[in-house]
Amino acid sequence: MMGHVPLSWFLMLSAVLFSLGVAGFIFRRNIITMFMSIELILNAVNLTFITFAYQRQQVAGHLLAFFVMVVAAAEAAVGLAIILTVFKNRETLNIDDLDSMKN
Amino acid sequence: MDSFIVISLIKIFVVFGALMTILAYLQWVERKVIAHIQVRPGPYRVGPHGLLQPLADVIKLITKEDLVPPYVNKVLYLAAPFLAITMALLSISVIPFGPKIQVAGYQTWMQLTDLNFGVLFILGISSMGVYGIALAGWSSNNKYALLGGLRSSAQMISYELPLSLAIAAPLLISNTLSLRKLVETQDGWLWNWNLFHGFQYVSFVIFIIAAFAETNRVPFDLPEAENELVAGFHTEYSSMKFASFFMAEYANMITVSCMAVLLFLGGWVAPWPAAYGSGYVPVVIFAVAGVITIWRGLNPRRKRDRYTFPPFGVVFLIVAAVFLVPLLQSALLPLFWFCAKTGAILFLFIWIRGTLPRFRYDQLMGFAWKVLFPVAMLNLLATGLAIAVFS
Amino acid sequence: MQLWLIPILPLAGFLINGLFGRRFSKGLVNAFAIGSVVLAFLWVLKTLFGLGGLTAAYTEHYFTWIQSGALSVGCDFSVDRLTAVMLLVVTGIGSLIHIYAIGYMAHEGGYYRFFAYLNLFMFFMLTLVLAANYLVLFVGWEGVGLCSYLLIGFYFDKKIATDAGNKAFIVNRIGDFGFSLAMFLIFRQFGSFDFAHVFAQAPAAPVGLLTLIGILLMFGACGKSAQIPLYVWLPDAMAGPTPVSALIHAATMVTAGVYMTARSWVIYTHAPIAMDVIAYIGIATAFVAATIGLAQNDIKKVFAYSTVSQLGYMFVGVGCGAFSAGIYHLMTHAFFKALLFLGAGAVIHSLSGEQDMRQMGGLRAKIPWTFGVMLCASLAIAGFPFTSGFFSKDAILLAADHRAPWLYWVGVFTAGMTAFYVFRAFFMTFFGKYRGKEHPHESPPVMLIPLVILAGLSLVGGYLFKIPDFLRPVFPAVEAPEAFGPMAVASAAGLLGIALAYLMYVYRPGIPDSIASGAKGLYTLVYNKYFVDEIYDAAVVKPLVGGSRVVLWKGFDAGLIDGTVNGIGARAKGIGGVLRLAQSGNTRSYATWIAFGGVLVIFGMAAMIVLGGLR
Amino acid sequence: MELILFLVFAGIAVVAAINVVVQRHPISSAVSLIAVMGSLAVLYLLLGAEFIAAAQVIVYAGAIMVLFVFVIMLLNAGGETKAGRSFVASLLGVPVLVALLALLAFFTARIYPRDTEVHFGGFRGGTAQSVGRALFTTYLLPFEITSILILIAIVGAIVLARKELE
Repeated sequence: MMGHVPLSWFLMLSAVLFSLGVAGFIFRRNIITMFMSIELILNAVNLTFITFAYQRQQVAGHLLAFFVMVVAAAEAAVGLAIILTVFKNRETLNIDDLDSMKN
Repeated sequence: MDSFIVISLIKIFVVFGALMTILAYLQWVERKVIAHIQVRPGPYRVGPHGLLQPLADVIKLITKEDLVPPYVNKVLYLAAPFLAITMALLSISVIPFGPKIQVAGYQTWMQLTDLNFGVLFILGISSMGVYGIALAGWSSNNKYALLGGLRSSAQMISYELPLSLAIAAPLLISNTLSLRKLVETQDGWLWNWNLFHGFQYVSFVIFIIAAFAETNRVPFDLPEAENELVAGFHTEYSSMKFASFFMAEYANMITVSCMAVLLFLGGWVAPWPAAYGSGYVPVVIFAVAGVITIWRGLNPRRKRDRYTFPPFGVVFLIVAAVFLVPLLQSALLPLFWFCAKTGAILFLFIWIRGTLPRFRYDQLMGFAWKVLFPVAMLNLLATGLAIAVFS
Repeated sequence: MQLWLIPILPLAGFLINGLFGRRFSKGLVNAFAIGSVVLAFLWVLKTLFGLGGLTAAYTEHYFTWIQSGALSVGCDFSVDRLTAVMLLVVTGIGSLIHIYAIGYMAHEGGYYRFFAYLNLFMFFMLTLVLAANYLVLFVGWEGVGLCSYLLIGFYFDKKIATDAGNKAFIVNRIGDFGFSLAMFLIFRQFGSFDFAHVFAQAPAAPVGLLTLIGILLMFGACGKSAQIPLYVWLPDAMAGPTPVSALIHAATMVTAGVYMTARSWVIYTHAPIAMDVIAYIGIATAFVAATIGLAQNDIKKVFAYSTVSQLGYMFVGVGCGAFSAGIYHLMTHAFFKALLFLGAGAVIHSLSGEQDMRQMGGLRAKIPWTFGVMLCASLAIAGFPFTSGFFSKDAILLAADHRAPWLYWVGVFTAGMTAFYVFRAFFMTFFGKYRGKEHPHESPPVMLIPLVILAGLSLVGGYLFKIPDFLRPVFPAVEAPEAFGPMAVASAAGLLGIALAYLMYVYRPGIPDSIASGAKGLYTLVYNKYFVDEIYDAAVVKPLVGGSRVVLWKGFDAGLIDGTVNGIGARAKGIGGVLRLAQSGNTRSYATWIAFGGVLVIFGMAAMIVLGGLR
Repeated sequence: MELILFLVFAGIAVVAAINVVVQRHPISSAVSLIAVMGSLAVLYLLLGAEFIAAAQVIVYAGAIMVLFVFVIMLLNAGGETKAGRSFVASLLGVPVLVALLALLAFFTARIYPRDTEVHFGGFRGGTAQSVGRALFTTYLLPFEITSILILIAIVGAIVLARKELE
């Protein structure tokens, strides 16, 4: 009945989400929030995969999205473990304090 | 298109109404059964045998002062109960109660809607349920609440794994994710049910155990164990918010038991085909129930029974009569069988609650990962192997 | 006929003396050294008589020395009449000088080393003469250069000697440079080095190329035979012992250039321009060397310049096409110049090392034999009628007259000058009062005998051995009529020179000083050898050394190479320094950089799409 | 109908995403991230990706975000402090983002003219059955590799997060 949704709107949405994720990663100082912005970026990417899967009528896009999810899960697990240990040793979650790797 | 909306709305009202009353009276049934297990009468002051007790509770909870502690993270504190109850109720929408029926000229399924990935939908919703509890625990800014929240969410996540593996096993047999088709594959005799297919009773047992853990029921209800964590994650909650957590718990219980019935016990299908008289079973049961209550009413053990039992007896007999009407039979019979099976499993929940002691937390988690998960995995492998070999 | 035995004998002498000489007594060293050379001389006589008329070249091939692709060079020796003459001169004069050297070197240190070097020299000279192709000739050519360096620098403790040795070797090498270029051209053009093969194809080759080859060969000869541009090393070579000067810098080595030019007469006859070049260089060298010789006070320097001048004469002979006349003068010159040097050696020996003529005088009574011998030599070189010098010099002057009259008159004038400075030296040494402090004593017989023989040869040698007739089959005939007029004029010039010398140094000893003081500028110019050494030093050595230090070493090596290497290192450090700043340790900065990189990549793609129309 | 659905959930997604970035306290950004994921799940359904939508809800929203909420609850570190500055980030950050958005817009605009209409039943391929078949046939190797990856991740997480044995 109503007008159908043009594909590019999905892409624009994922572009917005992507840049929001990047912004989050750059401007936020709390490690967990930065980590979450990465998840946001990955979600944006997934959306693009699914959109193009729809455009090409192939299931490959879905599989890629699936694998992205799996990898994101693994990454989250290890990342959060690292954040735990960081917090245990440094008592802080502010990324700017953790710059001992400087030259 | 508009008829679809109207029908859906009607169905929603019917299901919602039925569900809310069942929730309330399930609470009553539970208190009654546990009472009788513990050889005490249970609630019988408010209305005959405490039948109006749920009503009283609801009124109590609604009218209680709805205080919000100042040190609480307001937004999440209020969102948590809402999240819990919505997730619990959402999964009911997918569960089929009966086959296609003809009502006033419109054909419709005794089911709100059917998704061809219904099982996944329910799994998803149940995994979202965790947030209600976790956020409740955290946002109430109370050590006990936090610990309770953490523990219960950890428990739910851990048991979600064996639950989904246990569900996967029968799916392999019936080879569909849509709940309606699931039931259709278990049509016919008793042994067509998934429970008796191959050795699915193992996955049935795993499913039930995981279901207990998922809904934080007795052996696994450590988080709100009174003696340890005061009231667990809903310590800081009062009145309606507290009520919603309870409703969420019971709704989850109903969902899980419906899932058990659909996956293993053949949903609304009668144990033996109607041709062999499965249609008369409900009539017989209600007739017998009616006679017993009337006889009980005539020579009462307690003097007030004389006034209360006979009306119940009459009601039972009327119901038996209704089941005899062929027109309604096509709708009522499947509904009866579905409710009977779900009732049986619910009774199992309540029965277990009344008898088993509580797990300690590390035992609980150890059991999940060291026992239940491996067994569920093996069971899934075995089922897959069996299907590959025999089919 | 075992031609190879001729060079191998001196080589054996060299090896024995060289390796075991230290432990031999003087007598034993003499036995090996002189024995090997004399045996070689006897073997030469035997082979020449054995070969008979020798109208055609007799070649012997021993082994293929170089075989690489188109180039195949055999170690071959060949003998024809020209080689015969050279063999006789080299081995004959060589033996005499070896004998003389016994006496002369008796009191010097390194006795066995001297004779070993002399034998090595004889081996290389004989190889050069016997060579049947340019490459083996070049081996000999280099070998003699080496031995001249070793022998000049014999008194290695004196700096003058070693410097002179270096100078000689380097100047020779410059000459050899031209020689090698010529050889390359020959190979490129004719595809082989063998004389027979090259001279057979030479007439067909383009004249321009032949001229170029001729000039380059001439350049090599100038280096070796001390002609105009490259003669500077010969006067300094006198720093070596006198027998060396006699053998190498008078009789044999310096004549190698003339022999090589004569040997390649086919190339020159087909390249007239090259012939003229040789003639002009020859006459110029003769004239210039003679003028310098006038004003020298060191007796050996006088004879050194006279050698350069006489070589100039030989080249004039070759340049005018009279190859046989050139070789004829070569032989006679070998006789009297060796004698002159050995005589001077005897004089120096008797004065125990004194070489400055102003410290001599009146030795006529004290060393009468040397006086007699020196008289014969001086007469021969001055071209006194019927002496050997007279016949050979006239042959050349006749050819020069036939070629170009002015050439003849310059030649005659130079002949006059030659006579004058030889007799000037003669009179200053033997006439007047003795001005030195030493007690002159006569040389021992072992030195006098070779002198006497050489004196005999220089008087009658020219008449005895008629080289032009002997070499008729080898060279093209020269139709120079036996005109009496020019000969008379030449000999008259010679006598005039002698008379003048007698007048100025015996009759009126004051005249030379007055002339010297009169023409002050000219005298100093001539005395200082026209400052040629200084000019060369300034023009060539200084810029070369300075240039290589400033440009090559400082500029190129240090500046460019080290510069780039260190530069790159510094640049890398610089860039590293800059990049280091990016490692701020701040994760958010890194993230920004990553995002920035991403944006660039996407922008690149977008640009590509917009510009390239990529889908 | 799809238009309304898209607009509603896209709106929720964007607002929640902004909330994730803006919020001070990580727990609120976590919850808003869950909202983003939920709305994305619906959009996946719109695009016919049933299995992925379910997976998104179960795996992403249901498991990963729970981990996040867990860690936030455990650390209980409170809101973000203003301390510390990254010179490059603040200076280069904004222009980079603007450029990024512009470029992405350019690309999506390029696709806009050749747009396909998205309607509900447009793509049937996204069912669990077809994804499963593809996963276990053509994409078997990646599937096995990801399983190993997850194993490694589990071991890593345990090793990192366990208490040091005194």
